Amino acid sequence: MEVYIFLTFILMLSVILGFELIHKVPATLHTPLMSASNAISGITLIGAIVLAGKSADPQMATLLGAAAVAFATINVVGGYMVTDRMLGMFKKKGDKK
Amino acid sequence: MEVYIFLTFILMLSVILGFELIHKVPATLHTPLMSASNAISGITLIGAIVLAGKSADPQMATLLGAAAVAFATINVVGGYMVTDRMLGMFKKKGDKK
Amino acid sequence: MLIVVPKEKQKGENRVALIPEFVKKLSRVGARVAIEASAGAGAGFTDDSYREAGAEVVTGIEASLKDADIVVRIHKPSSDDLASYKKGAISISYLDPFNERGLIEAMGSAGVTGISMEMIPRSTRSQKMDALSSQANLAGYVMVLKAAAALDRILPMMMTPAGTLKPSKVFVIGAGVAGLQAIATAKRLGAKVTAFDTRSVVAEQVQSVGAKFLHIDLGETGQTKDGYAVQLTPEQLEKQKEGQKAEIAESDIVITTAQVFGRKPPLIVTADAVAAMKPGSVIVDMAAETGGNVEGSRPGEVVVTEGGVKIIGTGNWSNEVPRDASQMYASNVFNLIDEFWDEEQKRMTLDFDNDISGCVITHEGELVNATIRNHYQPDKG
Amino acid sequence: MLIVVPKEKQKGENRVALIPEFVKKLSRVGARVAIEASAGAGAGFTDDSYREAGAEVVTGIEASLKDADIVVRIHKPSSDDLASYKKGAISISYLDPFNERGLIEAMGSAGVTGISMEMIPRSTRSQKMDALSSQANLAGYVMVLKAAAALDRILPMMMTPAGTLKPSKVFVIGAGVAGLQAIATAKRLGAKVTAFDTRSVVAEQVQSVGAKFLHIDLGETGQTKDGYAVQLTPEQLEKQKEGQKAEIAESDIVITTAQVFGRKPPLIVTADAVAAMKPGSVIVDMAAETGGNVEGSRPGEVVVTEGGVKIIGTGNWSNEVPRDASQMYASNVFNLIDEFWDEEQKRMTLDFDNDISGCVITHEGELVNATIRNHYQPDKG
Amino acid sequence: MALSSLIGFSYVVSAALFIIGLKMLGSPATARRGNTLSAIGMLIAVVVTLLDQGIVDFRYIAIAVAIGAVIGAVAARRVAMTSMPEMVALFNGFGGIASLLVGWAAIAPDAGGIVLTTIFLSILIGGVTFTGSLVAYGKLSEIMPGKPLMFKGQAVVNSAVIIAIFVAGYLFVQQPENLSYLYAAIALAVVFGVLVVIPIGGADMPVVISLLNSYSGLAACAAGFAINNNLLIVAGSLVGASGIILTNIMCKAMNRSLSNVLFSGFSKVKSMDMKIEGEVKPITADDAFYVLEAASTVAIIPGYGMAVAQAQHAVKELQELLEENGAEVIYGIHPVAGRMPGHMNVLLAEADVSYDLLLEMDDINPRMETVDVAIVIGANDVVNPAAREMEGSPIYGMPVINVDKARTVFVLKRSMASGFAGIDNPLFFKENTRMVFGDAKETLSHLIREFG
Amino acid sequence: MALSSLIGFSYVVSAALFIIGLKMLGSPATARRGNTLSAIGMLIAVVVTLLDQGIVDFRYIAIAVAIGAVIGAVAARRVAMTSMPEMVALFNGFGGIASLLVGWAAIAPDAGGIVLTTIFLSILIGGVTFTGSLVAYGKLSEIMPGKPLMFKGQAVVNSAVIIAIFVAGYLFVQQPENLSYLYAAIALAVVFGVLVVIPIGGADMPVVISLLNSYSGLAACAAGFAINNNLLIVAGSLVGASGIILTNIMCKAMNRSLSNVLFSGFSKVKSMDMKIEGEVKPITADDAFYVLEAASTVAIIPGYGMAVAQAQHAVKELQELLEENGAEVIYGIHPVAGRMPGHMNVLLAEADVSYDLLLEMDDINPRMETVDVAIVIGANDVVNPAAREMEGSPIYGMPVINVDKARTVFVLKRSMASGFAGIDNPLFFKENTRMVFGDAKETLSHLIREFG
Ligand SMILES: NC(=O)c1ccc[n+]([C@@H]2O[C@H](COP(=O)([O-])OP(=O)(O)OC[C@H]3O[C@@H](n4cnc5c(N)ncnc54)[C@H](OP(=O)(O)O)[C@@H]3O)[C@@H](O)[C@H]2O)c1
Ligand SMILES: NC(=O)c1ccc[n+]([C@@H]2O[C@H](COP(=O)([O-])OP(=O)(O)OC[C@H]3O[C@@H](n4cnc5c(N)ncnc54)[C@H](OP(=O)(O)O)[C@@H]3O)[C@@H](O)[C@H]2O)c1
Ligand SMILES: NC(=O)c1ccc[n+]([C@@H]2O[C@H](COP(=O)([O-])OP(=O)(O)OC[C@H]3O[C@@H](n4cnc5c(N)ncnc54)[C@H](O)[C@@H]3O)[C@@H](O)[C@H]2O)c1
Ligand SMILES: NC(=O)c1ccc[n+]([C@@H]2O[C@H](COP(=O)([O-])OP(=O)(O)OC[C@H]3O[C@@H](n4cnc5c(N)ncnc54)[C@H](O)[C@@H]3O)[C@@H](O)[C@H]2O)c1
Repeated sequence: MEVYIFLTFILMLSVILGFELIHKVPATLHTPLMSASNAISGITLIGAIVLAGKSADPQMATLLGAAAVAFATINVVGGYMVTDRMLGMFKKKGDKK
Repeated sequence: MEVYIFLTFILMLSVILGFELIHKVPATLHTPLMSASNAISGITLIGAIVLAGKSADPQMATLLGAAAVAFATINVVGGYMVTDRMLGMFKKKGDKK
Repeated sequence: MLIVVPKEKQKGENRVALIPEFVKKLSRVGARVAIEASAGAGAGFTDDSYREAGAEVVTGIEASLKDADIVVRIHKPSSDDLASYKKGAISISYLDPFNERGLIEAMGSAGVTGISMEMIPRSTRSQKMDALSSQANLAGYVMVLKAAAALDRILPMMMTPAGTLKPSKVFVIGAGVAGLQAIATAKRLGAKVTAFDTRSVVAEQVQSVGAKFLHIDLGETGQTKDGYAVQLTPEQLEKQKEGQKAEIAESDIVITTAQVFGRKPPLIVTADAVAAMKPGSVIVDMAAETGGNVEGSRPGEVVVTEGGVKIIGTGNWSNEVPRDASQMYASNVFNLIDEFWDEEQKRMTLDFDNDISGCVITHEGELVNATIRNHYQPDKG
Repeated sequence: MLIVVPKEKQKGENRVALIPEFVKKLSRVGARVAIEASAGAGAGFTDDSYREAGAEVVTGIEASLKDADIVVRIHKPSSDDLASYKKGAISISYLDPFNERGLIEAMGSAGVTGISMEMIPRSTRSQKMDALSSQANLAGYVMVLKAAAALDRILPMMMTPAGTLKPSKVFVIGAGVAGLQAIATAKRLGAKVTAFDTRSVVAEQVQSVGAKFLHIDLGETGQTKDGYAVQLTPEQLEKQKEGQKAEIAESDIVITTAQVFGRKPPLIVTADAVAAMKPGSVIVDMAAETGGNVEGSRPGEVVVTEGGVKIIGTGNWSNEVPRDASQMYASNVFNLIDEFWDEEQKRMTLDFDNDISGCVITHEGELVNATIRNHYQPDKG
Repeated sequence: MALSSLIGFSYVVSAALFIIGLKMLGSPATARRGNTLSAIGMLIAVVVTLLDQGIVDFRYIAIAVAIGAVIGAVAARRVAMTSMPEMVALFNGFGGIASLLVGWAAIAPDAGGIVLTTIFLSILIGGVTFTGSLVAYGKLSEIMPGKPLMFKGQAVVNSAVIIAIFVAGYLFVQQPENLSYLYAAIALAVVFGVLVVIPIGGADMPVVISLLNSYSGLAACAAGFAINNNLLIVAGSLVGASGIILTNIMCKAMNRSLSNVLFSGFSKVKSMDMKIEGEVKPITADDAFYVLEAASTVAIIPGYGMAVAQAQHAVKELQELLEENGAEVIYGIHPVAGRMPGHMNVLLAEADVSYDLLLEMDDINPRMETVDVAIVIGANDVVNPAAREMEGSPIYGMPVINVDKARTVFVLKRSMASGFAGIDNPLFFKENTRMVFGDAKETLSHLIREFG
Repeated sequence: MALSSLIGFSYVVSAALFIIGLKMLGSPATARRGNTLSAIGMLIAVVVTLLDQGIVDFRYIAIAVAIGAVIGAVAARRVAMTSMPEMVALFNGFGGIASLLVGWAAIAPDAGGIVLTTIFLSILIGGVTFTGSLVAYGKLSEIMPGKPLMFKGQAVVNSAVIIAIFVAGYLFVQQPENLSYLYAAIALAVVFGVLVVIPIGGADMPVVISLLNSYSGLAACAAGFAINNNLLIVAGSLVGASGIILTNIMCKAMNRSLSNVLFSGFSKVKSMDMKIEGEVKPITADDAFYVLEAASTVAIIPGYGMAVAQAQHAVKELQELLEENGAEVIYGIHPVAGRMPGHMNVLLAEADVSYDLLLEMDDINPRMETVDVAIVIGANDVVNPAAREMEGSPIYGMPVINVDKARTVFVLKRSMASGFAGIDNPLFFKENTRMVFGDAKETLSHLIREFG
């Protein structure tokens, strides 16, 4: 039980923090920001890793975990890289001014 | 050990949140804000309560706890009330405009 | 269709009723234009420039007048002029229809279609033909320049090493088109401007050009549907004079533009109000030529009172900036012709369903304008 | 100490060298003031107002002049006047010392202390006594008003139902005190203003009143320590004329204020530049009376060229706003007397350690001013 | 330090990096560094997780990571700049399916009710995110038709699916061992994802993706509860919360409410035969700001109301801010605007607006179609399309400034009152018009501060 | 639900209330409600804590709470409005001692190293906060002399105490059973609190209190670790972090850096014989804003630089914002300001500044002493006190606008360059002058946005 209280605490704090952080973002940053936070949501990867590595036998859970790892990795790697590309463009546009 | 990780998580989140919250406060609110957060810091009260109630024998810890309760209560009760008085004044000043 | 523009005959008149720009536009829609030689000289338009624009420049205009389908002038034609017009010709000019009964009847009997630029209705749509507005607007500007030139002080405030010069105070009475432009111009030059008008909607308009409105409680005043002022009752006029007194006395410049449509302008600044002003102060009476808002103003003259106050009654204000004034008048005339232009027949055809035809006074021998008919024969209706 | 203010004799002069406000201040520090009857009339100050301020109003001024310790005027005294001054009297007025050798020598021999208002140094501290600046400032304003009145157009832009009137273009050559005020005034009235000056620091000043600076590369130009312009070489002048050409041709109003301290003003607008302007355009030559910046300008007159360009050379500009001009001149004079006032002895005592004494030309029979001495006898040093 | 603490504290560090990274992503100057920090946080988290003693076999992990990384990297590198949005949608979908799989894999025979509930949520949200994102991808890449897809009885079907999901969820938590409930839940989630997104138009997809992104955060969060992992919770809820806010901001920038975006498709089916003309759409200055901020051509049309409010200085200030923001600003001056000829000129000259920016009606009208936002400041008659459209109108035939041809029109006035001519203005009811009610000067000051 | 979970979840709620309360306290409109929410959070926390099964005896608690509540309530009610700051200091001190006591009471024979460390921190920070606050209280209520108290060798003593604290801490954690280390630590903490605050001047006390407040938050946080309590950690670290930020803001509003506040006392001892005249104190527009915001009379002195920057419209805008903020704004126009007579008048009229606000030099100078902030906008010669003070100066004797007599002077210019007269300006080096470098218009725009 105790653990859930901690988790709830963390949840509450993170949610408020999330709201506070994205206060007023200029429209030009909407897409990169969305894309970056999308990459962050690929954090499931670490859950997947644990599940995928749980046993050497290709059990159901292991396979599911491995699939999850693959998908999450696409999300993470692709997400960060795409964001970086977008922001790179930005930089150039900003510099021109 | 596990517990400390949770606590650290919570600490990290709260500290960042604290920084985020008090971004740009008008000078007129400095004193009330200080006073209110001072009252919040009286939260030690709940720690003190647990310690003060731990046993019926007036052990060292109990006495210390009771003293802590008294001091913390002053801090909490006085702090919130003073803040409220200050903010009350404010209201009136604001209304005149 | 031949449009003829005679040179204005009135003394000192520099404006011209059409400028090359609009000659060109008229030619483009299919009209011929003939203009009297040197008609545009006073406004800075050479005969050559008219020729380039496609007009015929004529030395003796009488011959052309005989053929003219439309005659465009600024000032009203004389009865003699009318004699040479052909039947059915259209005459466009100021007509002063409320006072020129004789002329209008002559037009009627000559079978000339008389259009009065004063009678263009005051609707949003017809504003582009409204010469009263366009010329009044320039008048507002000119009156301030004249007043500033006559004043022994400068208008703006200046804090200088040789002391502070306070801003001059300007009081504008009547804030119609001319009044508003006068306010804006005086404001631009840095004066402290106050204004008054009997129509209550004007208060906001005055503030919208950055000046102060003087509130005088006159009771009910009202305005016509065309936005013109309604005549005040004698009591109201008295209240107004009383209410303005202090403001006039402490003003360096007073500009009066009060008009009541179809009537003599009200006399609103009396001799004792003038006497209370500082020596060296200036009054501009826009209405001096038509009766005057200011006691003691003389049409066409600058009067200096015993108390050292200058009353400027020059009149014909927009004539001081003849180039712009001609451009605007010509634009108004062009828009009017264009409104009734029949593209196929390439001629001007009056359409009496169009509101704007309210400016037509006589047509085919008849006095068609109801307002004017009413004015001459109030009982007949 | 008796301060005497004669009425100005120059034709058309409306200003007066002292106004009641400063008479009062002078009385307060212990001076007596005598003023010729009706001296202040042109500027709007009655004899009564002087009396109230504590002055003696005198009808025949000659008697008072004999007793005068200080004589204050605007224009220089005549040699005849000098005859009646007592020895040691102080004369304060414009003197035109670079050109009035005879007069100054007469002063010297009469033992009169001659102070020239033109020679007040141009330091921050002495600005309050600087009549050249204070009058030039008003001149800037007046020139624009005159030009606007003479122009056949209005200055501001107007987008109206009768078409758009483009803003007039004003070009100001020479952006010293008068030029800057002219720029600011034209700008206020809504004109599109460009300016040029040979001194490079002026570009920023022009922009600081919201106008555009015309950049012409003349090479090294420079200015004196007093901030006056240095004379251009003939080549530079040629370059300037070339560079201005296009701007002048498309301007509606050109105002010239170029001066070189102690010399004849440069001729910078030639007849062909004038000819290239549109008919109806206006030129104001501030320097017309002292030689002229514009070819064809005539002192005190308005010339209309063949091409229809008006060249205004009226001169004595600040005299058009005599009330403010008198106030500022009087303030300058008062500040000057006050600077050298000895409170205990209640008299004006010149102190040659004070920079401002640079305005003293003759003292105790000597030509004490080095610049002027140098100007007359360049070799002697 | 014990390994588990090392992992734990490293997670704290990763979480902090995510937070800081997100914050930095909110400002153009720091965004790129923010993204890098966030990626570093992710790297740390992955690396320390591999140290987990529960992991006995790295084979599958290695293969899966390799496959995922290659696909992700290639896709990210290859995609054309213009196709970024659909790529993000696709990635998002993968995040969703990952959550679904993790939830599924986490099912343990001994799991309690809470764990099972969170597992179910993880599967449900993951599934919805997955197929929803795929549909969004399809619409954006034009594999599917972009326009809202609707069918009769859609509302009924949707409701049925929702109820079924609840039922399946309940049964699953009660009898986790009965796999058919699990499969049913998965199937329903997947179907629901499709149903939710198809009735939304292609133009609204960015908002949908942002919302689904927020969901994928929530899915991760639920997975975190299921497998008892802090970092998943922190990261997931950060993404969830910031995603919601971002969605909201995007809606405002598009001049829409979230519910309007999500349910407009549905409601249209119901109201097919209702007339929805004549609706006035007010907007706050705050929201107007978002639209202005994204505009690259802005036309300002002043009228008498600007004069009354004496707002000319504020107008100039806004112009400068818009220009700094990279927009082109022009003014359209109608010849009869105001109450005297040249009224607007006097005021704008006072505020030192350059003459070159003032366009006559005939010059601005042809350009109007390329204008992103036309701001009508206290003008009424001079922008009244009735002059063009309504034969009976007293101003019919008078040329007006055709602001209604601009992409978006903001009308700043105090009320719905008519102007000098006393006639109603159909402009206020046009699809692309937003009314910003209030004194013009105050509204402008508000906008100006938003730019701060 | 189990009792412990109830308590746990209630703590989550209290924490959320604290957070929301704090956020609301940041804006005048919501501050009071924020305070109430925060108090409700506290009430909930206290009530549920009483349900804790560890509590076997309520007697002491009841008595202690009663005493504390009465004292707190009476003190809060009685205190004069003007003595609020010292009251807050006192309350803060009580918070500190409470932390100290909690730490002390939490010492258990079986405690591990981490727990002991946190206990020690709790005691240390609590002690410092306690006596530090008491000294601050003394200085504010003028029981003690307000001026910085310094003595020879202060730095040495301080260093010695710090070292001793470290040593005591180390020994305490190693041998918690040896109470003498504990007492030593307490004594040192208490002494250190006094030492830290006495060299700081009375005027700087608000900053010190805010800082000590932040410390008391940290102490609570440490106590939370010591007794393993989430809520203490959350609340404590919130207070700690927000306190630091607030301290920083207050420093800026006072035109000081934090280290300058804390150590100015110390450094003065060292640099007694150094001349510190002639120091230029630049300040950013951000920081200038805080000072302006608190000002109730502002004088604006424009000069040629305002004209060059064409900043007149921005000046007017700032004037309006200041007025909205409740300040009185006047302009002081020097007769020779600018480069032509009446230069400032032309520009200010263009920006529509009311003539009534323009004061001549002779009218503004007598009022200057009552002016909180004089903003010199691109003026130089006309505000040069050398004209009054330096006999040799070429402008000696010329009357100038005596801005240096105002409480604070901001000089907006681009550099230290001299003006038209080409002479240096001692104003820039005065104690109460702050230079805001940069183009005047940009600086003003910046300030204007800060007001948004
Ligand atoms: N230019 C001329 O020479 C001249 C002369 C006389 C008449 N007119 C006529 O005036 C009209 C000019 O057209 P227009 O579009 O400029 O003006 P308009 O049609 O009169 O409309 C002005 C609008 O401004 C709004 N307004 C007033 N005060 C405001 C404030 N403080 N803040 C925000 N909005 C405010 C009013 O709506 P709310 O009340 O809802 O705020 C009103 O609808 C034409 O019909 C023209 O014919 C022109
Ligand atoms: N009023 C007249 O008729 C007249 C005529 C001629 C001369 N003067 C003389 O001019 C002087 C007027 O005094 P003042 O105090 O107004 O001006 P000032 O002494 O010339 O000083 C102006 C200051 O403005 C600063 N500045 C310039 N551009 C700026 C910008 N864009 N943003 C911010 N600051 C800017 C300059 O410093 P930075 O370069 O560091 O920015 C300069 O020190 C007096 O000495 C007077 O005698 C007056
Ligand atoms: N809609 C349009 O197209 C259009 C065009 C032009 C003018 N107008 C409106 O028509 C109205 C009249 O304009 P105008 O300038 O031709 O008017 P005008 O020349 O007839 O009169 C000038 C002003 O004098 C005022 N006045 C009358 N008696 C007065 C008195 N005793 N004291 C003070 N002021 C007095 C009138 O109210 C008017 O404002 C204005 O409101 C103007 O805005 C409308
Ligand atoms: N410090 C003070 O107190 C003070 C007081 C008054 C004036 N000033 C300064 O003194 C300077 C001169 O002022 P002024 O108005 O008496 O000057 P001025 O009357 O001697 O000359 C007028 C202007 O003509 C310019 N000029 C000369 N030759 C020219 C040419 N060929 N083409 C174009 N322009 C030419 C000059 O540069 C000057 O700006 C100004 O910079 C003014 O700011 C200073």
